[in-house]
Amino acid sequence: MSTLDVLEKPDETGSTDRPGTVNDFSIVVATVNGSGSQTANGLLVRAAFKMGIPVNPKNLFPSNISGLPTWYIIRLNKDGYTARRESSEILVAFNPATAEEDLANLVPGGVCIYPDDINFASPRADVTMYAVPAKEIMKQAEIDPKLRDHVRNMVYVGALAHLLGFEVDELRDGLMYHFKGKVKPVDMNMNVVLSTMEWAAANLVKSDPYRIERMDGTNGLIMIDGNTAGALGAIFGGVTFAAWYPITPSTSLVDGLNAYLPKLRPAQDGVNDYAIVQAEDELAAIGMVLGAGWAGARSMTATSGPGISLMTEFAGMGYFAEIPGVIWDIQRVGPSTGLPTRTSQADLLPVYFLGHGDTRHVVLLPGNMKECFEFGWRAFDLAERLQTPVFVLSDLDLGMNSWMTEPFEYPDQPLDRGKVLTKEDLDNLNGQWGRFEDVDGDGIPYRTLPGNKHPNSAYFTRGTGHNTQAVYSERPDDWEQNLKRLEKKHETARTIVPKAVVDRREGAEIGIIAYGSTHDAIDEARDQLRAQGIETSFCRVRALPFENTLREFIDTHKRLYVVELSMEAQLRSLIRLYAPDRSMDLLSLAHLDGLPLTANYVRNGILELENK
Amino acid sequence: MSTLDVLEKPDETGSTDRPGTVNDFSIVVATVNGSGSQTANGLLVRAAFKMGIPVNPKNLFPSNISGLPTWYIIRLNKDGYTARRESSEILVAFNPATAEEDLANLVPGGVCIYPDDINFASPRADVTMYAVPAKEIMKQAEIDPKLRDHVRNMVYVGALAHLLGFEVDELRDGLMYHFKGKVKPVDMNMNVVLSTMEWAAANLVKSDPYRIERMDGTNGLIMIDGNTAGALGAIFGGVTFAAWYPITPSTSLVDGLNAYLPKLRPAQDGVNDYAIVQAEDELAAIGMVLGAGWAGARSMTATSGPGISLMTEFAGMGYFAEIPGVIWDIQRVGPSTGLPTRTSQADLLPVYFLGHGDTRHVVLLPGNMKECFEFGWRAFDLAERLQTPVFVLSDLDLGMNSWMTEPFEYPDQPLDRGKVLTKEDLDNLNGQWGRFEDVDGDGIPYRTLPGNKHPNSAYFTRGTGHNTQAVYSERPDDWEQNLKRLEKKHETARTIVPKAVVDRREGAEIGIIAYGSTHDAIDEARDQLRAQGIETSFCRVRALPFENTLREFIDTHKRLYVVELSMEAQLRSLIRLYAPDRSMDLLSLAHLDGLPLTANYVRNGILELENK
Amino acid sequence: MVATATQTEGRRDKVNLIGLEKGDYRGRPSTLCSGCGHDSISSQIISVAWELSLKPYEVIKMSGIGCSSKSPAYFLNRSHGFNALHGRMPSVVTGASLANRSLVPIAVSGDGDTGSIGLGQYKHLLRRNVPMVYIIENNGVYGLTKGQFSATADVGQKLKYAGVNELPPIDLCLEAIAADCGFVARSFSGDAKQVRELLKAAISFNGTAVIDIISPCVTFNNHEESTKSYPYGKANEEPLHDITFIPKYDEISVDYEPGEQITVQMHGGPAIRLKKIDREYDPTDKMSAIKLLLEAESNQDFVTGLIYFDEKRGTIQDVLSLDQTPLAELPAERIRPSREALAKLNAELA
Amino acid sequence: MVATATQTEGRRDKVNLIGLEKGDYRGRPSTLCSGCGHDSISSQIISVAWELSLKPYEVIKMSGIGCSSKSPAYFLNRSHGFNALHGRMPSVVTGASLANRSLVPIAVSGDGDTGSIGLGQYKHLLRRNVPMVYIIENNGVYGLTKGQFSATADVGQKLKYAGVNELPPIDLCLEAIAADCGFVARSFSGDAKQVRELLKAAISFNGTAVIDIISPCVTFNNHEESTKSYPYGKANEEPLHDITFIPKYDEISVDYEPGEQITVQMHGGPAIRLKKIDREYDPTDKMSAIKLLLEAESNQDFVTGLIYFDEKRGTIQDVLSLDQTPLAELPAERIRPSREALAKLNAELA
Ligand SMILES: Cc1ncc(C[n+]2csc(CCOP(=O)(O)OP(=O)(O)O)c2C)c(N)n1
Ligand SMILES: Cc1ncc(C[n+]2csc(CCOP(=O)(O)OP(=O)(O)O)c2C)c(N)n1
Ligand code: SF4
Ligand code: SF4
Ligand SMILES: [Mg+2]
Ligand SMILES: [Mg+2]
Repeated sequence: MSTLDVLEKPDETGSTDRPGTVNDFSIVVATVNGSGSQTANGLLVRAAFKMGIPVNPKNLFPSNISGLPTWYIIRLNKDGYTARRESSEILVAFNPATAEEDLANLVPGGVCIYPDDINFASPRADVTMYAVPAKEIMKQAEIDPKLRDHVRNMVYVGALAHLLGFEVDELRDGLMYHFKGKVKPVDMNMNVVLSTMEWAAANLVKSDPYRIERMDGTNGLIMIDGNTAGALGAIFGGVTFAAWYPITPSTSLVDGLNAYLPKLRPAQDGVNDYAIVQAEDELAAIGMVLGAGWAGARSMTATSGPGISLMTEFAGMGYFAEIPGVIWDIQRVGPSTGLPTRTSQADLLPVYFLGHGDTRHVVLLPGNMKECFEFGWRAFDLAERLQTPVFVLSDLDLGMNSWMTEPFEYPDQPLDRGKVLTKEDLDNLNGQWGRFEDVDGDGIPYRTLPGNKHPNSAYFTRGTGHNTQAVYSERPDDWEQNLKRLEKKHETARTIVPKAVVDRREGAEIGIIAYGSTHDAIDEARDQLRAQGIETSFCRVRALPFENTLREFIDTHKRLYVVELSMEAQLRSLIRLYAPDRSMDLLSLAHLDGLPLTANYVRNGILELENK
Repeated sequence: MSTLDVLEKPDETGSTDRPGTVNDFSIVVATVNGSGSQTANGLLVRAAFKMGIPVNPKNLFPSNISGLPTWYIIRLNKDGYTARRESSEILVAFNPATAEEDLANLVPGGVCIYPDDINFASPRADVTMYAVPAKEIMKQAEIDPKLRDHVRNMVYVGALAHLLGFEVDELRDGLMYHFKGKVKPVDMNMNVVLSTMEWAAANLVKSDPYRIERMDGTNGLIMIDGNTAGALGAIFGGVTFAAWYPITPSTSLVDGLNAYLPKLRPAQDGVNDYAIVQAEDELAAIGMVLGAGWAGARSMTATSGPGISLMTEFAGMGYFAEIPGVIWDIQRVGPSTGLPTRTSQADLLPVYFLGHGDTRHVVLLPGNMKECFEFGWRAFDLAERLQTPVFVLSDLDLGMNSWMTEPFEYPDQPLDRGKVLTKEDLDNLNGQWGRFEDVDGDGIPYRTLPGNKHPNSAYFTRGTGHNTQAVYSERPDDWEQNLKRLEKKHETARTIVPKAVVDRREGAEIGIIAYGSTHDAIDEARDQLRAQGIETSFCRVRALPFENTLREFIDTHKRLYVVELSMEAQLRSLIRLYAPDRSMDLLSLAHLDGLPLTANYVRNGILELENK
Repeated sequence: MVATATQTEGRRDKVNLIGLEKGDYRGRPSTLCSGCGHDSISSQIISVAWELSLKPYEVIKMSGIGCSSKSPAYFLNRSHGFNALHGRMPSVVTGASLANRSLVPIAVSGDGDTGSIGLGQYKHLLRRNVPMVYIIENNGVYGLTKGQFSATADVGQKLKYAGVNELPPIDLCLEAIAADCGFVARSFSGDAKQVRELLKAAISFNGTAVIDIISPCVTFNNHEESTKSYPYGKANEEPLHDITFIPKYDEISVDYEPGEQITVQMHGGPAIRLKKIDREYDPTDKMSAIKLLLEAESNQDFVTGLIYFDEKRGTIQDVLSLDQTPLAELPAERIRPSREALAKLNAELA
Repeated sequence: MVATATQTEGRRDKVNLIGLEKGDYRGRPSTLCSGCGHDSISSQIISVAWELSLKPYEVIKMSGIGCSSKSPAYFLNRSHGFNALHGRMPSVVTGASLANRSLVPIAVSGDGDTGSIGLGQYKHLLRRNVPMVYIIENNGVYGLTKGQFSATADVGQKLKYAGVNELPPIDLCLEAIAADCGFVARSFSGDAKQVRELLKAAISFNGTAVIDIISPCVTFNNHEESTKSYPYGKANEEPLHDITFIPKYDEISVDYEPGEQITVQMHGGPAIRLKKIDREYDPTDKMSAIKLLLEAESNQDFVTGLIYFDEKRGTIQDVLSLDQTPLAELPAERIRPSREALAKLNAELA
């Protein structure tokens, strides 16, 4: 079973997507998962990054623990285009089970590096083949036979170092970083790298044109994955409570909390100022989050599709009972269990409307590492300001792959704890207040926290109908007024959520609208289209409900292409409902096969529809 | 706490909704719930029905078991208009706790019947007041003091019989029906009715104009509630398995199964040919339904909003793994626990998209008793034909109130068990088949049932990605092709779900679109509008996905009013997505306060928007 | 779990030690059926809170969905309340208790809420030992949805609505013991004194304290043969012992008679005195507790009292080494790391 | 639950009594880690199914989500399978079993799938006594999500990923007994013979048969100190008895020695022979079973074998008085009432 024959489907006819040879190609590493290739692959990415070459990897891994094929695609691009491409130039064929197919799918003129114990039934003349005697090299390097499996992948690192020019110092540095300075494993791994390089120098004749060169395309940047960025953002947002249930691809977000909280908020006298609870399931996780949010903690969870489905009932309660909480959804392919290790943007519409009855949520849509960090803290401010669950929709591509980014910026505003009445406030009000009164005309009521010592502070939280005093009510007018206030609150949310990011180009009639992880492919496609004489503007929305930036963008473009990784064009649907007058000008470029978007898809899609 | 002051909000200014006096008014009975007034109220409804007078009650009951105010509104209308009205003419003020407010809200010229131990602080001169000595009458009638509470409500039945003209024979018949022919309780109740009538004849001077008269407006009709009708439909659809968890207002649907299955499919030799399981919750209920549907049973559940939310994950799995099952959602007011005893149409959009990822369901939308019955059996045919969960969205108003209807019609087609391959079929195919192959080009694959003896019959059902052979696959093309086939299947569904019902009027520029229980109010409003010179056509959709009838209707009207009981205009949203080109002509008349729709709301809403 | 439990020592003053009248502990008028067992439990909660001089602002009232779960609206109006979703109170209280460990959760659930839809959350709450009082108002029936069997209905129990139950009951006390809960009691809403003493002890317990109170549903399950009815309870209750809660152990006076009573010392000072009635019973022995429950079930004995006690396990706060300051009250300086920290982090990631 | 269990009586023929080779019971190639305990359980299932000559079309394979729950894809390719949702297999199998009572569900779950997210469904399934084999492949860890603690992890258990566990384990055998399950066994995936004999007995049991099999996760929880590891299991397993399944009781031969073995007669003919090893143990006594489990937990004894047996309770099919004909196979004439019936009904409602 190979994914690559599809990845490599030559859809690049007439494309401008012809790579160069220096700092401009893609490497696909085919291995078996559980074989430790993550270390080797990460090393390559880090070395390229440290050599100043813009880089972004995409890890296409299977949904099991070990023994199945996995592909890791590294794109290097001197111009900073790092979206996935549909083909790669360099194949590291280290998985015998897929080697044949992987080779068959390589582009003509490509390069194949493989251990010499693989015998291809159909070798290719139009591909440069480098056989590497992996076993022999490890033997020569005197690697303990028991440990050879662990370091075998350093063979292809060494081969690539020799053939393409990864710098040895950067590789060593990378190993030091990875092994946290432990010399022994670093030496052992380097030993294999160097031995391979030595062997290659002696035995391989470089006959392909690809190579990398140090440049300055990554100055001042850092590298991180979106889940860690989100966790760090949450920590700088003052998270005090997290409840979660493990699920790919969200688990590493909570791992990030567990890794960084002890460093950034170290236990004092052995006690922690945060609580992280592994719940028994997602129903419990969100229940705990709402309980903690209600009692005044900055509380969060992270999950993915199936967990979102299980949170439906509580999500509706959080909306209706007006309880803050932050819920990260690292999107993977659904419906159902779907493809747990593949990326998607198809939870957008279900999350916006999550809950039976008339429910609409505030949803943040980070598109890059900085936003994962920023929305990590801002989500708490919004949740407490708006007294409502705030969803943050990331995806597997953002969350689990490493991305270059500018360094994170410190929050530009103090924590916003929202409208909380203290005992003193209540004293000043002579104890007169109503939990669900719209005092300020923004639809957001005031709340008190349990523990408030004022005798009038208490109120009763419930998912049933209530009046402004939080007293049970079945009165039609109470219901309607309350829901109208919630509607007003949603309108207030519209004005304070992160605004869309717009890049306008002179004279562009075409507007592209998207969200999240797809912008790299879109940016690249836009440049390609420009080269073909088609100017486009781009509006990347960053939250639901939509705000005015989107409206203005729509109003100032003739044709609008909504680009997304969803079978049913969910984003387009929501925009159509937001701007019904422009429904027919909102064209859809939507598909979902579990892989990150490519510039090709966007460019070809737009060309096709434009030429119609 | 009185609901009535809102119910009665005099929104009838300039309205044509002025009732007549004979067979054309509404009675509101205000009592305490748990006091047995249901028997008395049902008796009045049945008697009117039997006297040939079109009638429809609306029971506005609280969400507790006993002791809280409850209102029962009976509308009698010789012209067959039986939607709820915003005001009533006759008040039975039998609840001291709300009597004052109830009286205050009565229309001028109205009638108030009350037990003489209520002393109104603000009696009204513009209302005819009849005080009835309830206690004294029961004493005179020699009712056992211990039983007086049970029959006290017969006092207002007697009073109304005398004042309005309910026929004694029909009342007695009704009691015989209610008590299944048991003479003792019938006599005791009749005793109170007759004693009250006797007392009234002697003591009350009729000084109001209202009365009822036998007519022939109900010939050939029957009376039933939608939940019982749905249960009967399911039984005639051959239901063999039901799993459920109690929740208002869906419980009585399963009660209907429990009541009628033993009669219509009596146990043979003490064994049943159906299984009904009270599950531990809704997650389990739908899991059981899908397990049974997978194994070949005609399987169903009934629930309401909170249960729907809990079924989200399994709903997505049913869609993706292509398992038949029928899920009734008797809508009540949400979000969250909301108003459990009030009606709503606001689960439409969440149910259509229920499940994370790209999911869309087949949803049937019954609007009356015949359709509750018909969709009760047809849902199984569609579920098995389409191999998918089919939702039936009813509501509390349809489900729990009694409605007049033509008798039920026997299914016009044999059971459709869908594409199931037997052992013989597989023999003929030489065992060659693929569970998810689109053999017929309609997107619907073939399945086998467990127990099939052919050695190639087995396949593996899963919520994860799979190829046409039901083998696990993460291949991008497998995923995309499978989802596209599901999309095609959804298109097939479009062609076989119940078509919209359209009533066109010559020259109407205005089209009204609605679904479910609201059509009575809409029909009445249309007649009122016609009287004001505004002609309207009406399209009542009966399923999702929408089919061509709606498109044609939209295409042939200038302005389209979408009428619904949802705060967020969910139906309008879905229609906008279906007919984006007409988005701006799709106007919304949507609100939700828990009460059934009135003609006033529709008429005034249209007038207002038309006059703009 | 709570240091606030101090007692008025039987004085019948109008105000308690913190100056509150009993009325200050009342709730809104009940909307339950008159005579419902749940209402008498609410009364006992009010009495006990007043007697113990609980600070209303330190209590939170938690519940799921059901007639029983409505009842927190009918006591302690001055305490915050959270009427959650059906079967999901345990998760909500876990979050709230961790967010603010100085709060004392008094939670009310029903047999449906806990035993059916909520069984998983119940067991996992107990496993975590969230410090709280967990009251199950157990009537063997779904009251609010009008009379279906719950999972605690006895085999052979008859209901007008639902016929005869043939499935074995789930014993929520046995489930609690299996989940390592350290305070497991059964009582009867008709036995006001026992309910009160158990509540006092539960409030002082450092961990989850479960009290499964048979609380008749007068509307749907109160016929004489029903094991969950008033008549049955009145006729058949077999208290294991006469329970008295003693706010401070050292106050225990002279009346000790060997073999006649057991005194269970609690964390932080108080104690529970168990005076023998018929049988010898040591609630600190797990096997005896289980045996008692299994035998009671097979003999249909209605045994009440403190069934199991063991205060050894740490609470979830202990397991998480949680700060004594409520998380909800931590100031911004403590929870948002500094600019310098971020700069350092950025540098590390470069 | 199943009349199809007949045995090859030890014959090592290439085909079994129904003419199938062992290969006919194989599944697809496993995608689990090599050495995973779950794979050896799959092998035993294949062997037993072949030995008992189970008709593949009468078996359904059910599971939830997890590495363990994937394994039904790796045995009995000729049987229908249903890989359901995480923790929700019990409800799906309940529906399937009621729809077609002639099917024999062999279900596989994990400790996370059953003990965490699925605990409520597990308990309610057991309460209903759905006839099936319920295998828990228990490794104390979440394999598929890479090494978090599950609820069966022992106190003090260490994981690279998750640190040290401080919460008490949920004992899924104890939970089963508390839920009145009549066949409760514990085993070790390293003890192939015991697993096989227990499987055979479980397949013949008329009700839910639970086998909690410690099944090491070689990737995340196989270090020597872990109580769920191979090394620990090999070194510490204490079988209660030597188990042999006897297809027909009357075949039991002469070797009866009082005190040395117990023979448990099963519904419909077969029996289980338990030969004493070290201790006297009677699995038909509930209290002994509970005591055994509690002591094993506190002493960290790894006791395996048939822990509890009681075949008295009726299955859910009995409780519902269900027809022997599978509901799925009832013809239209039986399930759709007649035109006349509808006419009569309409008349009644008029
Ligand atoms: C998810 C969900 N399902 C069903 C219901 C309907 N419901 C309300 S209360 C209740 C049962 C309550 O029983 P119990 O907990 O025993 O409380 P009691 O009323 O007997 O005190 C049910 C099923 C609901 N509110 N939410
Ligand atoms: C609703 C939901 N939540 C979370 C997950 C992610 N998930 C997959 S397997 C698993 C745990 C499996 O543990 P266990 O049942 O012990 O099986 P094992 O892999 O250890 O055999 C989890 C949490 C999921 N698939 N669905
Ligand atoms: S129905 Fe039963 S449980 Fe509910 S309030 Fe009435 S008596 Fe109490
Ligand atoms: S991760 Fe553990 S449980 Fe999963 S397959 Fe590997 S060894 Fe088995
Ligand atoms: Mg109950
Ligand atoms: Mg596990």
